[in-house]
Amino acid sequence: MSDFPIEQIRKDFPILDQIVYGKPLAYLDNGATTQKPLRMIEAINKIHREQNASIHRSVNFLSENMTTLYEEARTTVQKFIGAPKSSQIIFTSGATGSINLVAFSVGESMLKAGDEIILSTMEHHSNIVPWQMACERKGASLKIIPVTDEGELDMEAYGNLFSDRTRMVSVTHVSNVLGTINPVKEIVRIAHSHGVQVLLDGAQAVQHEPVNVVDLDCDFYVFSGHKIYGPTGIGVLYGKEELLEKLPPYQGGGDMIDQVTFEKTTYNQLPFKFEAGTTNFIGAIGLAESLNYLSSIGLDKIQRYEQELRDYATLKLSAIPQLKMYGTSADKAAVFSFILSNVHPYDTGLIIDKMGVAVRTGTHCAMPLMQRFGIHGTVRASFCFYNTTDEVDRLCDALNTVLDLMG
Amino acid sequence: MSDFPIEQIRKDFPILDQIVYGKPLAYLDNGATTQKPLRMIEAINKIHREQNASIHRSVNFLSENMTTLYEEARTTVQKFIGAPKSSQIIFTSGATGSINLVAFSVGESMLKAGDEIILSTMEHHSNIVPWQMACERKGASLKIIPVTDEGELDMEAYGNLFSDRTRMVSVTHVSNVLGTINPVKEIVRIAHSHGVQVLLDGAQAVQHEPVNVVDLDCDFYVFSGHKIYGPTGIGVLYGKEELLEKLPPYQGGGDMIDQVTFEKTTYNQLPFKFEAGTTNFIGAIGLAESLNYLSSIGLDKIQRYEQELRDYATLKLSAIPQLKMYGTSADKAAVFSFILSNVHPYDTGLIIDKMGVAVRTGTHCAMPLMQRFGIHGTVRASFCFYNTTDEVDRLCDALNTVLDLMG
Amino acid sequence: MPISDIQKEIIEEFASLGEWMERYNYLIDLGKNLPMIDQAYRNDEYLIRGCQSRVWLNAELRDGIVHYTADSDAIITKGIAALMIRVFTGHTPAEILAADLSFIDAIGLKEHLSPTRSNGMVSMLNQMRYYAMAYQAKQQN
Amino acid sequence: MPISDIQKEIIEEFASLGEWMERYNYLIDLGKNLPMIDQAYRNDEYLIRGCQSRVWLNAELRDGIVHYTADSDAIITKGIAALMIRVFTGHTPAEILAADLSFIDAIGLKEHLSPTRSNGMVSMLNQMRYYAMAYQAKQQN
Ligand SMILES: Cc1ncc(COP(=O)(O)O)c(C=O)c1O
Ligand SMILES: Cc1ncc(COP(=O)(O)O)c(C=O)c1O
Repeated sequence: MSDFPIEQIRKDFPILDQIVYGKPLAYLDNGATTQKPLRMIEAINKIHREQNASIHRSVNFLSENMTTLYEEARTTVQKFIGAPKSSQIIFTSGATGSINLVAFSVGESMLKAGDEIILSTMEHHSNIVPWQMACERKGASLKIIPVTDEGELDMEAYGNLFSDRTRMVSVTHVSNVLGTINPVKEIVRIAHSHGVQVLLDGAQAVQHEPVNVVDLDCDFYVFSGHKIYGPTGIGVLYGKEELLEKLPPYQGGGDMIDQVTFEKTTYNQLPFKFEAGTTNFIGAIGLAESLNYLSSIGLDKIQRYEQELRDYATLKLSAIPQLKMYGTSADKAAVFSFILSNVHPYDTGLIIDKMGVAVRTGTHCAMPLMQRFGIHGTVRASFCFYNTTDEVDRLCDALNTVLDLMG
Repeated sequence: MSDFPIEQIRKDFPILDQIVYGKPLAYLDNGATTQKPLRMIEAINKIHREQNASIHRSVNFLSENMTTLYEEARTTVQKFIGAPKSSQIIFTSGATGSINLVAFSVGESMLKAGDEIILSTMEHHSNIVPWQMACERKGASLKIIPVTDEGELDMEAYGNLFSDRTRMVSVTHVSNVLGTINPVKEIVRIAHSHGVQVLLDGAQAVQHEPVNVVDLDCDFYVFSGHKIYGPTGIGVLYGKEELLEKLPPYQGGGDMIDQVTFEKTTYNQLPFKFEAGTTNFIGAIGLAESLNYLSSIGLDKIQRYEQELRDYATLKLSAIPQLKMYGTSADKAAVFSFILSNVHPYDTGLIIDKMGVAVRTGTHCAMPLMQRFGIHGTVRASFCFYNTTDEVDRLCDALNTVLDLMG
Repeated sequence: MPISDIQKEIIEEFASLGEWMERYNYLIDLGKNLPMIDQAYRNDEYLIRGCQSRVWLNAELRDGIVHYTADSDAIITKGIAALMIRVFTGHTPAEILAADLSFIDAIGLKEHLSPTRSNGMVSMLNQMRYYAMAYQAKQQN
Repeated sequence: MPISDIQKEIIEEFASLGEWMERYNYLIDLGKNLPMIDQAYRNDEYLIRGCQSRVWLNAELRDGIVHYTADSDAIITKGIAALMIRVFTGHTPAEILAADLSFIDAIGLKEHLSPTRSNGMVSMLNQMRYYAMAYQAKQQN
């Protein structure tokens, strides 16, 4: 494989050096959550031991320093995704929190009875249910982009879904089940040609390839900290400035207001308007450390290495004749959803776990996609840049053991 | 002072042993956020280094262990506040997140045009704005319990606020500005006699005295992790089971659903119905460690020590003739809001910061309370069980320096 | 045989097995040999919801004795169901409700039955007990 | 005197001062001696919103030269305002907009003017520049 410094990188993630059931851990559940680099672990440790204080509203030394670190974290995120201004970066509790914010605020300000929202069959529940709830409140409805047998969006069908009642398109950048990398630039272009805004769910994308929100021209972009080697409880919402300015606030509380009286409350400026209460400022700073770590390696290098891993795994897994793969797009991330014939995914997962191979089984919070393929779940192995070809081999060996056991 | 092991306790909080501007840090901004005990710092460090994995939905060893720790954390919170069942403990992003959840779900399911919600003049913006937003959506209105000159709730006026349109009472357990400990049991009793439910905002209470939600008989109780020596980005909502069962969900996403189709989504059981997406599971486990730490000392002992501190500080501060105190209830926490005559709180804060005394100045997210007292802000010194009488003395010395400088 | 004796028997069987592969093998065999549930009960009404594998369960009371039948689309889950049925079937509701299931720990299946595992096994166990409760109530009326 | 020379002057004054207490004392004096803003401008229209202290600011253009006046309810804030006025007042909009304010760092007031400090000082500085921009635009029409 390429000259990727994999040995060094694995040392940056202490958890990887671990024995489970007497076997070295092969952590292939990165689609669910990712492991943490030392740099981020130590940053959080240092805050807890030396720096913690309330941000924005206190006058003391610690508070001043913490506020600076928090606002620097915002700038780090801004640069990481190429946003024009740091005030367009809103810290939330996660991708789910970000989507709920947009779905609520869009719902309250733009949705009327009879309006339509376009989603796709491959969305994660977090990009379905908030829109369903908004539609239910407002009497609007969902239009769904179908998925082909290869696990790609049917782009022709997509173009035909627009009507003069379409108010929003919300689709995933990369599928958490199929790995498909969607043609999001094209999706945005088409939506804009109909005058419709687009939210891109980057929860499975932003950690795997360089993302530039200006280049994508999307109206909103969301992702989760814990899936990009950062802390839990932190997420990001990027939005175009004029849209964020127009949207009504989502949660009410401290810091998001300008003036409060019982008669009338006026709201603070961006980004604070959308950050109610004490935010997860420690999580935000930890996230920035993870992003800085990734940037120090280079997202382009990470992407290339993961593509090599993907190609290797594709080859090896397709050599198992009893394995049926879901998601066979040429343009996909190193995510593999499959079923061994006559073996329930749960049985597969249980057995390979005992061999130190950590995957996920089930519906992956994408029930409509399961229904599309007429299945109840898959085994999902999701790789990232600290995984190795050796771990691919171990997965394949473990799957062969499953087939032997169940044979 | 009593036999409280203050020396040992201070060693449990590494940040306290710190020099700012050449002076030892006197951290008196505990109302804004609290410092972290080693036990919690190390628990989070260990998760990041050895244990992290996605909860609930993966089949692997790490995931199993993480899920167990997360659900144990729920049980720890349950026991800490005396809740009947662990499924009544919902992890949120903070007190603000918890109140927004209740205000939204109550708003959607119970509020009609003309309905009324009772708050008090001393509420934090986080317990005002979410209700204002719900009222605005539904055409309901707020009724406000006045505050006396001593900074107590006017209980007679409270009783007179009820009408047959009253749908909810939401008041703070302890005032973040005045320190007043409100007669919450009585508040609940009166509301229940009118058939009205009560939310208690425990953000400034649960860290200072033993709280038992069954004894209080409140319908909802909320607090923030970061104010009770836990991580940022985590909070708690407790609710009575039948109410939580009835309330519609707040955010949509992964884990909070049972079945999803584009036509219809059914929701998961408690507590998951209210926990959309990947929760801050690391934060929840960290919070549980902080609670366990507090329990190992004993909330009753903490309360007693803080009362002694309060009495000492009251004595010393009242010896400064130019100091006007806001909040003089006999039943108050060790929170002191004051103004030095002819000195702007901000000037006071800036100057004493240089002497290593960290406080907060401003409106403390309680503008209506500021208006009530006809002021624009106060200096607030908020103590907790790792503070000392020596730090009270340092505060007083620093205030005298301010008076000299400004004289 | 009393429930406690059946548990002892199972513990002994598992004691003779080696590490996890033999145990899983044994569970797989148990699953394969579990008599098919009546097709009438393999529907949503008898489904126990769990995220990972589907479990169908039925129970009947005959002469004061509870008879359980179950099925699952996952074979290890089905094997565990077979074990639970072996322990409970043929006993009175009172006996079932009084039983402490120490064998689960003893044979290393605790992780499968932890309340946090979203595999439906805990729900199955609860559902078995609910049936016993329901039949007990019926007997007492 | 050009803006850069005024800044040099201020830096020298501060260099002769000891640690923070003398500096704050000096700012307090500056604040006390700042000429009162015309009462007509001490209202919400001229208020610069900040969480901590209130600052009122006005600017007038006379003979191509900007004249600022300001007030604050906090005396240290007012002292800083006095410094800013001393630097900017008496210059053309173009000079004001071209100025780099290195003196702020040099005299240790950076923390008061960090964009994250919610004390209104940054807003005041921005507002001073907005006035200059507005007057510049006016001159060009
Ligand atoms: C009484 C009270 N309620 C609610 C809150 C909001 O808490 P958080 O900002 O952690 O959500 C605070 C915090 O300042 C508070 O003091
Ligand atoms: C595509 C996609 N969107 C959204 C989410 C939700 O992310 P979170 O649970 O971190 O809020 C996920 C996580 O599983 C995901 O894979």
